[in-house]
Amino acid sequence: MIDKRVGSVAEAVSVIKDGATVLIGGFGEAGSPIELIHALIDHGAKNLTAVNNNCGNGEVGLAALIASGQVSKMICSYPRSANSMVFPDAYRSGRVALELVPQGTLAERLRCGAAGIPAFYTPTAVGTPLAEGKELREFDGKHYLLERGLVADFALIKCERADPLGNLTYNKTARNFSPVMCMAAKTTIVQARRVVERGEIDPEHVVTPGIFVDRIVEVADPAVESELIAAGRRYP
Amino acid sequence: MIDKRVGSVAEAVSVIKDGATVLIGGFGEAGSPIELIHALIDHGAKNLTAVNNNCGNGEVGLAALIASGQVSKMICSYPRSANSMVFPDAYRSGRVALELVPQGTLAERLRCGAAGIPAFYTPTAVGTPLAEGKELREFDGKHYLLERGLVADFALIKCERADPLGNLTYNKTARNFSPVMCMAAKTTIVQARRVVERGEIDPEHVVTPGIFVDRIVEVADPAVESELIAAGRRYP
Amino acid sequence: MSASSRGWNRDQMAARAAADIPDGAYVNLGIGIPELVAEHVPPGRELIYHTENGLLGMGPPAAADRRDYELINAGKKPVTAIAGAAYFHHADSFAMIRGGHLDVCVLGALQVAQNGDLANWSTGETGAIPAVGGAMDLVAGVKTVFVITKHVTKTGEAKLVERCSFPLTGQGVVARVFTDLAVIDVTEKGFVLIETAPGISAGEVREQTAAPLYSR
Amino acid sequence: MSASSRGWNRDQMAARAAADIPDGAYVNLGIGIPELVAEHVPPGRELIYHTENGLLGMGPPAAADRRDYELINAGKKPVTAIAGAAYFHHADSFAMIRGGHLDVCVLGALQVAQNGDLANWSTGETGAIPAVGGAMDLVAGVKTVFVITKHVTKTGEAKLVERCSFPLTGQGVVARVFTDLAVIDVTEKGFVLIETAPGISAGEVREQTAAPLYSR
Repeated sequence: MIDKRVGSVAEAVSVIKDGATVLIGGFGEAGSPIELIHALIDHGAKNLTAVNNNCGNGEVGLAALIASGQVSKMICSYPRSANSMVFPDAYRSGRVALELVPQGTLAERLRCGAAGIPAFYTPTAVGTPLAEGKELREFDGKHYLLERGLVADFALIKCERADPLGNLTYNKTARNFSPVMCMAAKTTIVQARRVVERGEIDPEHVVTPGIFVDRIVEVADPAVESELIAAGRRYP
Repeated sequence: MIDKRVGSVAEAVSVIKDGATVLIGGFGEAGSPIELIHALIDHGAKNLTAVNNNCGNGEVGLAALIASGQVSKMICSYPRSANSMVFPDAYRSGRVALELVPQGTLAERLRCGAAGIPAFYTPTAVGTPLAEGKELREFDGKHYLLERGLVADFALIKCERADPLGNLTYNKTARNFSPVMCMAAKTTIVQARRVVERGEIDPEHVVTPGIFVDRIVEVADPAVESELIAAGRRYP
Repeated sequence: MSASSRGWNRDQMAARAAADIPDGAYVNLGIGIPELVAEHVPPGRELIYHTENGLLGMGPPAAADRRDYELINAGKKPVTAIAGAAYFHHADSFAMIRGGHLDVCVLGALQVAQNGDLANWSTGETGAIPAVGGAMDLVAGVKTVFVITKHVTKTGEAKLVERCSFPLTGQGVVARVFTDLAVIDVTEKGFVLIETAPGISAGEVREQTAAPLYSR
Repeated sequence: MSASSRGWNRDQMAARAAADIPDGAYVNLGIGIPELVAEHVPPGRELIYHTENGLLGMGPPAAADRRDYELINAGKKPVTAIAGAAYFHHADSFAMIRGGHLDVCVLGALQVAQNGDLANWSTGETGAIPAVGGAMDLVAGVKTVFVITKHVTKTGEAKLVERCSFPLTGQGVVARVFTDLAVIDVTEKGFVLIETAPGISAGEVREQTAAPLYSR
């Protein structure tokens, strides 16, 4: 019987190698897989390209991963945070490169990459500085930019429920980028608030089908990023 | 309060004009909106371009719409049926034109059209007769065809449950093309097996958000195409 | 008395914009003054709010004791969901935006040009951390783009200009601007004055606008 | 005795293909003999079946009294769903296919060429109704494409050929062919004989193959 569960967050992320591209689910703190990120810090893989909508808060989770020096490049849409100087400092000092991508283009690049679409045209960013160096093409009298599909080596994902086959559900707006990131990664590593038996998730309610998931670990009581920050916590 | 319900299938389809492009949900009989199609036959709009994976069965539903002479062009992937000569006869006599599209390309053209993506590259059909006349382009050493997003004037959709805001759920594999067709049509017309109150569909279980739906009519006990055919029925 | 303490205040600007959004519209509200639009919808109208992080049918901000850090808006503030809401992933959310399914978005601005160009994501300052979020997608896809902004900057510089000096968010995208002083349309010939705030003269608006301002 | 009544029968061909699909694979089975693969999976292995009309975790055909016309497979036959199944829409289904997420598909063939070209959707006959379905997507996207086919047509013509004369489904896509006579790999040098059916000689297979057939 197929069973994608592994025993710990450490084991879950142990397959991540130096130089990997890692998609990290979440929009702000909602959906951020903090325990997997912290396990990746402990694991120590370096020279990573990280993909997330943002660049982390405080000195935990994604911000801590950047602070640890393991990230050499960020791909994101909104690398500003009211409560963290980790990315700004790393960026200004040249320790971390930034590829700035409009939020919808980032989501679509992931979805297309996952779907075997190597490139697509989008109206977003035409005539702006983010169009520089990109092919401009007219369809039916309107201008569009060519954007490339994005696939990655790994995804770190937080979900609500998972079954052993890897079927996932999410909680409210913690869903955000996670379903397309599961699709766009060669190896998708998931922390689930609850791992349930086969058949417990109604097939009509599955958001991410198991084919897009590789490794599952239960983290029943995940940390809340804003609470960690309010408590002045940092990782490690 | 927003309420997208209309009183009858006749009223629901009354907005469809001659020359319109009409997406019709369903894969074979699963998800086929028979009552809406029959209402469209009664309504009589002509010179339609119809989009469906197939071309209908027997002499009811989509096959009946083709037989009625209202369809001048079909866009589909698999216009063969074990039990219907309606499309083959219409096609061979030149009454109906055919644009044959690989099934996954058809689904993706609808999804991209709906998402504001005017064109995308796909590996499907490279080197085949269906590549004729299409731009071929290389990305990372592999060849792809340029395909265009597809948007339509109307969609006729069958769903399981709908609320007055147009949130929809489907039943099993009757889901198929319907969610992307709802997205790709300017006006989406839905027959629901059950119309429920606001809030009765869990926001986590909504498959088609209401923004993609315009007109809803309850058809509590829809006809089953294979049963109609077995009974020798035809429409009108 | 400066123009900014006369004219419309933040709530009045939001209310004036809300008045121009039709019943039943699907709406995305930007961070800041645009968020206030939801509090000023005229009686008898229902708008459905979209937040690009994956919720259609967003309700009011969450009460302090009912906050859920997994139910937030694009500004990352705890919100609520109405009966009849739907959650979806980011690619579907931006399909709604880019595909022209949203009727109206209301955004803030650094500058609006007379040709409808909008600059609202970067002052192009060196050393600043560039951050665009979903702004470029919204202006590229939403059917009607409204802007709410003070008419001039804190230092008195015009925000309605002949040509944006800041990096663009989108070209020719703005339909109507709601400022503390006036309502102004962007038309083929340029800015057109639609309405002034009580006690504000057309001449005063013209003075604060760094581009020709035509009468209707 | 003709070759076709010797060699492997339909079930044996399917079983031979099933033996080459690893445990845990995500698999799409074409209509006809490929469907039989599911009945011959070796003990201890679990395969997850995808049907392109929107179901992962397809179970066996539905019993006559439990048929649901809204739960069908790509061949439009009533099927079942396993515990742990998932339904999804067509664009997501073909994202699985085109994006390389399926491990194996097993298809029928009209012709397979020595360079891996596959023709299985049309004989190019004039007047025939062209119908392609999902075949071109499957061969373009699935990681490993297996073909199950009789070695020759009913009229004795070779189906394994130097170059397909029928319209292609895809170029250079077939990895391995399971026929009634043999298992044959498509390699850089061409067809390579992997195994023959009991009582079938390599020479006999070569005779029925219209292209060079190399030994391993």
